Amino acid sequence: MNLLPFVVAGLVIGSVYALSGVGVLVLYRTTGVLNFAHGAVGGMAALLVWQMVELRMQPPVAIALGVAAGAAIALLFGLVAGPFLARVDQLRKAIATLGLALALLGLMLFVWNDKARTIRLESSRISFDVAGARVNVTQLVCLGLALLVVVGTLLALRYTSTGTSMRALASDRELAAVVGTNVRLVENTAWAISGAVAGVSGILLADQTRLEPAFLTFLIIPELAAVVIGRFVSLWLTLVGGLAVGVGQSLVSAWPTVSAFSTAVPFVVATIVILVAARRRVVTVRVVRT
Amino acid sequence: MSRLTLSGITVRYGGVTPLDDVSLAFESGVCGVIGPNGAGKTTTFNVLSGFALPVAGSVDLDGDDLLAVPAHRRARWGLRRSFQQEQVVRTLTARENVLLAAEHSGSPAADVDRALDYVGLDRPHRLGAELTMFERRLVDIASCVVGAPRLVLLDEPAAGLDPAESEQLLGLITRIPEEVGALVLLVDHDMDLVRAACGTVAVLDFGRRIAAGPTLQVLGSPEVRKAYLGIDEEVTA
Amino acid sequence: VPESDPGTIQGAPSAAADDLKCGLGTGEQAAGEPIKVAAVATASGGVDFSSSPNSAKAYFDCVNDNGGINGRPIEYEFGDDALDPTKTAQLAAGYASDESVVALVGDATFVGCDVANVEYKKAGLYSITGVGVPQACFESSNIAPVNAGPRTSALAVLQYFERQGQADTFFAVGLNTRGNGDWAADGIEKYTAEAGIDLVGNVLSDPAESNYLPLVSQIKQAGPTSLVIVDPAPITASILAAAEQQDAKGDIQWACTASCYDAQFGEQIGDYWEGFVSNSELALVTADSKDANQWRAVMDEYADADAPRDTFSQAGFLAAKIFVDTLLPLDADTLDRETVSEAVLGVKGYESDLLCAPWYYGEADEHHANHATRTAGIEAGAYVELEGCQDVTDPDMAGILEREQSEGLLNK
Amino acid sequence: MSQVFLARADVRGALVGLVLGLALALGLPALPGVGAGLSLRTLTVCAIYALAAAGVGVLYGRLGLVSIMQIGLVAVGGWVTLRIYHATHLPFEVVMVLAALVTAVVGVLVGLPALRLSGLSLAIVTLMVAGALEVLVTYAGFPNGGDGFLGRASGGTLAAIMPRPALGQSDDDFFRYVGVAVVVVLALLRWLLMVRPGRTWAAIRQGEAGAVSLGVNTVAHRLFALAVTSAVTGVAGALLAASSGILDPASFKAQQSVLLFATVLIGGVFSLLGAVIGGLLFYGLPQLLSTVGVDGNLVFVVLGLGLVQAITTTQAGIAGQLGGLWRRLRQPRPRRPREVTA
Amino acid sequence: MTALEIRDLHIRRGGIEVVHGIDLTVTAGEITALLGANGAGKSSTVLAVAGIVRDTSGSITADGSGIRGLAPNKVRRAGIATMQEGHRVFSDISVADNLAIAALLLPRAERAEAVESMLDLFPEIHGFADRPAGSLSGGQQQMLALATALAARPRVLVIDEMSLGLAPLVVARLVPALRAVAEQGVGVLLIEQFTSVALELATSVTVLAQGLVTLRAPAKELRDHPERLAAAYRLTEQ
Ligand SMILES: Nc1ncnc2c1ncn2[C@@H]1O[C@H](COP(=O)(O)OP(=O)(O)OP(=O)(O)O)[C@@H](O)[C@H]1O
Ligand SMILES: Nc1ncnc2c1ncn2[C@@H]1O[C@H](COP(=O)(O)OP(=O)(O)OP(=O)(O)O)[C@@H](O)[C@H]1O
Ligand SMILES: CC(C)C[C@H](N)C(=O)O
Ligand SMILES: [Mg+2]
Ligand SMILES: [Mg+2]
Repeated sequence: MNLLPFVVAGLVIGSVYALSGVGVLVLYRTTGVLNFAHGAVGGMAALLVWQMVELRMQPPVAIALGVAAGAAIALLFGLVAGPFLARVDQLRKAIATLGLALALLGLMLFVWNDKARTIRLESSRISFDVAGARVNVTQLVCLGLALLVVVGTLLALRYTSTGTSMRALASDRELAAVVGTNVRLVENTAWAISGAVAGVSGILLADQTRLEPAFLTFLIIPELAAVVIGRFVSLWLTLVGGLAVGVGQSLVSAWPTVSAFSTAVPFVVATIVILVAARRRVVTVRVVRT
Repeated sequence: MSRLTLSGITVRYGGVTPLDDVSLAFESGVCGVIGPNGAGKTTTFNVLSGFALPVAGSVDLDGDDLLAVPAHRRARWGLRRSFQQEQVVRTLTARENVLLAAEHSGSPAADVDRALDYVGLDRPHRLGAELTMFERRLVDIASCVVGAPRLVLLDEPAAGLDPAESEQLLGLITRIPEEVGALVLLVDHDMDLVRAACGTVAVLDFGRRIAAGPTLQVLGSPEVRKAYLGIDEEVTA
Repeated sequence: VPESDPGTIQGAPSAAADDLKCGLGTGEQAAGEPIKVAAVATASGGVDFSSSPNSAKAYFDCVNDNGGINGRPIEYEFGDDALDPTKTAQLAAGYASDESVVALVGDATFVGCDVANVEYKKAGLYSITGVGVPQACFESSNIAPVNAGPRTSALAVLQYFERQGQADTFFAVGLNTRGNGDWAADGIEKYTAEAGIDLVGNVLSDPAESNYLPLVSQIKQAGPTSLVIVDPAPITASILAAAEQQDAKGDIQWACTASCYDAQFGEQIGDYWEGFVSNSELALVTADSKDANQWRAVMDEYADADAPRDTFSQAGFLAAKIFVDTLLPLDADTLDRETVSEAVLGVKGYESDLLCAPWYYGEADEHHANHATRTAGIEAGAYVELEGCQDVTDPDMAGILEREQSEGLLNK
Repeated sequence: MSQVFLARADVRGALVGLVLGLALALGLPALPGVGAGLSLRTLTVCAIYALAAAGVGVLYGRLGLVSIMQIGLVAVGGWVTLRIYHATHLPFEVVMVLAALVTAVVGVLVGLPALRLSGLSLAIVTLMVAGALEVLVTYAGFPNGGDGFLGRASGGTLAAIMPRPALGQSDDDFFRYVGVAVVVVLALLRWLLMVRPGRTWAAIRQGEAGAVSLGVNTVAHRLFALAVTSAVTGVAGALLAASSGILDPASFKAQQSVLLFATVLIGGVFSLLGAVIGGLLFYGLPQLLSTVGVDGNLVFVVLGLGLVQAITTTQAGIAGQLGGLWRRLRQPRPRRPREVTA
Repeated sequence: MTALEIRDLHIRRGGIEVVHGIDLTVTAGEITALLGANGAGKSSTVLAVAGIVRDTSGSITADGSGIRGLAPNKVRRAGIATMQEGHRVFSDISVADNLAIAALLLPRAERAEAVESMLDLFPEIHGFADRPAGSLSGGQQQMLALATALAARPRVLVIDEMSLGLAPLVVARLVPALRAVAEQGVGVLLIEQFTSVALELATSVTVLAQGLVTLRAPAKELRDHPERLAAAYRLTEQ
């Protein structure tokens, strides 16, 4: 069998997982919130784009508005829940976003009930053969964007003042405030950026896979796997993790006997990573400070 | 008569070395461990209770190799400790807190009431959350004396207590060796308490032992006065 | 920007005034004691088949505006089982225990006919189901669907290609849900074996599947002459999108079952799929005939403008119409569960231009009256008829056919 | 001694709960408007899900562990029940116990790797497991009397339905059967919370270090907690399978697990009453909304926002507020100091 | 000129009042020492001024405008820089970037220079500019923390436990450096365990005991009469 189309498809989906993962990571590192609603925000953006195109809006405008909507939803949540979340532990922060995910999922299912629905980006119509595999422009965009966002995020964190402030927040929120960083502003920026990234990923994933609320919402699973592989810290490893999960899923699906289990690949990969990580951190128990 | 020996203990956390080749010996009764903030006192306790794994060194209590015992087995082995931040379980009653300690250290449940009597806590059926800070300290102490402990570690038990409470606590601590036969190590910044409770003290600074010996003698030495008490000879406090 | 009016179907004749004379056609509001009728349908949970009860409701509303059942209005409600058979059983038990519910009409559950039938049977309640999907909907004592079901629909596609000489090698794709995909796949396997058709693929996929590349690659490799997709419309659309991305259309004749026979489907999948074939279990949505016209008129008047105009909507409408036509000859004052059940069971030889052959109920452990269907194909983004009514051959249908003859079910 | 035992507020609360629960379980079907039909069927399933909710609640409320795979475990319990029944035709009660045991093993296996790390990784891993179990169950289907390991009849053979237990044939009797089973299991759980395991879990939740220093093997006790809660959830799966005799993968989506988690937090994680409220919200609320004509999908919105609200402001959930109200009505007492959290 | 003024400040921590209405004035260009035994409430006062502990009452004003209850970043923007105790630095960020984060308050053009001048002030850490701050020794981290507080030209500098973990030599060098900072017009509130150092640097001294002011005197006076200071401390010990 020619596996190349599977590798290509895996790389493409994987790069969007990675892209999403970077969005999750940036938010996590600056606010401590591991956003389980990242996929739902992306799904919302994609469905809004579909709706606007349906209402005869120009696709580029619709996409721009969709991404903006992703940013706006995330920002709104950050603005409303952020002050409360700043006071609770990481686990509870993450759980709160589960609530957001549910609410968005319900809203999507309510507004756009299950009907034949696809997003077709213009760029997906331009395609060419690469060594027996069919590649389209959207797929190139996915790959390019993932790389661009990783490199861009790294550069921004290093060389821009907002980026520097984000690193400060990630390192020590209280100290950052004490040296004058506008903590709320930086957090809200992080929410908006991560929401925009979610929007972009959601639209790309909807084009590459299915435009279906529950499906897009639960893409948070492979995205989180990428973040877990990045050990919640490294952007590069998150990129690698996303690609690995994508390619792994795609290759597993190539063999009919195991293809039904391709959806379980993120779980397997993440579990292995967690196991390895657990082996390195033996029983040292930190004294709890309350 | 029990004898606890730490030899050449070194602990590293990444780039930090909270304990650097520390050797200490303690012999029966109540022994103090003092030193400035960050000197490595709590880390020493963490080594003894298994929360910090030393990269080098050994710990020996009357011929037993303590480091070979897994952290959660040390209570059964005879080790008890309290934390700088007391750990009384808020959702359990005072008695249940002590009962828990008894159960997991393999002590008879009947001993719980003796331990509660020992510290003199009344109405032991109140929840941890309903106790005052001092009462929680008492519960901590009760958990430390339940069963047959061999080594009791108290990390700043008197922090935040008023003088009368400190006094009462002092009485409880000094009675531990004779009542239950355990060796007690005491970390505290309250020098009056240390002076009154401890026959010997060891002084740590920057992860090293800078002095050890009979309390009065050590506290009187200029080096300790300077490094720890922050007292230069001109200003006498 | 021209907004297409979703109420009217392109290429269909426009409505006449008589089309809205439902039931007695008196034009007067029915004001008597209501007759309670219910349905169980899957409306949320990932699949939306509410199109069937919604059109049934539209028809009942029309009947109520036209004298009702000899003066008694029909009070209709449907419960959403959210794709959860536990809920189906529960809703069924609920309706079964409510003695005032006389019958179920226009049901469309994607799951749980088996569990529902248990409750109906206990309570002596009968369902004129709009859309039956899993096998159990067609093999139950108290459930009789108006539609043909995925297995018959898939076989219809296969036999259409066979007649066109386009079924040398065949490929089938289905959904791995209990009693649905496996049931259709079983039919295809049996039929191809009998007919000597080379079945080069018979694949069931997970309903949550998102990556159709493996499937497309499998199809490409197998290179069948024709192929049928036995999936709900959204999933079919995703598979087609993946195939388009890989440019895998090739020389294969692509088709799907009636589940994607929807007025808007052609537009949704795009021009790449010009010539795509679909089965239609009832008359085409553009058909110009009495019942078809009435269905469109009722939908335009009584249903939401954006309610789907598809086979399933027709099925719900037809179920309701059968029910009303069955009740009208009875004495309205004596209508209760027992009399209604008796009448419903007695339906036979019911004719409608929406159907290819007469519909019947009858006392039996299986009900599968609709096994003759039409075929449509996409031309310029809209479905047009490729072939009229054709009987569908199913190796397992012998019992049904035999009963039709022996019991004279096809005649009034 | 027993007098002292009975004097404890939590013991009295538990006994009151037990009596009330039994009264409800046995008396509810006789109430006018409830007996037979939709409401009773709905309440039956609500009661069943109260067990799964109790599993989530005990893990989160007592140990601070987040498990978002509980509906997957219900599926496991149901699968095992159907599999064992169709293979052996043993009495339902025996099948149920076996199902609980197998589910416990599955729960422990899942928790094993994640428990060593932070709570966050358990949340992530269980969410992934929820997703993976959804796939697995869809792939394998539920046993329905067929052959082979999967026990699945397909393609032209109709499914066999598992009969209800002998003591619960009619809807009324089945409700009583489920009610008693649920009350008994919840009572056992409550008892467990009041004795050594419960004490130990409370210590673990308060702080790992404190617990270890008391001599607690925290990993072992967490696994034990996972085993217990999984077994309870397995019982829920068995009862669900008995309810309609047949199960479908569609009922066990990952999103349902998230929904259950939300309802439990809204109901309250610190008491089993919260679990009962959680079960009602999880299964009863959608039914209620759809009866009054509200779209079933809006339940997600309501409960999602409810979860955010619960997590940010009302830690103890509805049960906590009810409890507070009860206490205030009985004796106006000064508020106890709030628990200090990290 | 009064740079920072505290009037009747009460501070609660964990619901318990630990500082019971203290008054304190920091004058621009001068160093004020805040002394007291462990747990006297010195750090709590610092945290309250910095806006980290917000459960307070009373008034805190900087140059006449009230800052009590403001968020920490607003307090810093009002010109008050705080160095918390326990050498608090961004431990996974490089030394230079630690300073750069603080320098973000300055106009863009001046940032690089500010970082450079801080590194010059502490030659001990100059060589480690690219190393993560967490890998420095405690004393070096303390220098970095001090440099971070100074980086963006504060008008008031609050230093908690300046010499904690610092070698005597470094302390000796910091004394003139801090004095120079003050001489540029910055008001300094200094908390210092080594009373000799504090008395050497400060103009005036306030002593806290159990959350109350027990002594307020010019430093010079206490240098001549150390027993008065000891007495103020001892009040706490009973
Ligand atoms: N888990 C850890 N990771 C990194 N560094 C640590 C860790 N635990 C302690 N340290 C460091 O080790 C040093 C010694 O800390 P320790 O808690 O033993 O001090 P201590 O003597 O108990 O001080 P105190 O009197 O303030 O309680 C400190 O510099 C501290 O920052
Ligand atoms: N987070 C907290 N919650 C409750 N009480 C606290 C908290 N932090 C400090 N305290 C208490 O507040 C009082 C004052 O503490 P503070 O740290 O201000 O003292 P200090 O004078 O700085 O002492 P040190 O010399 O130890 O730094 C002490 O009794 C302390 O126990
Ligand atoms: C110093 C305290 C405010 C710490 C507190 N337990 C927290 O981590 O939020
Ligand atoms: Mg310490
Ligand atoms: Mg201090």
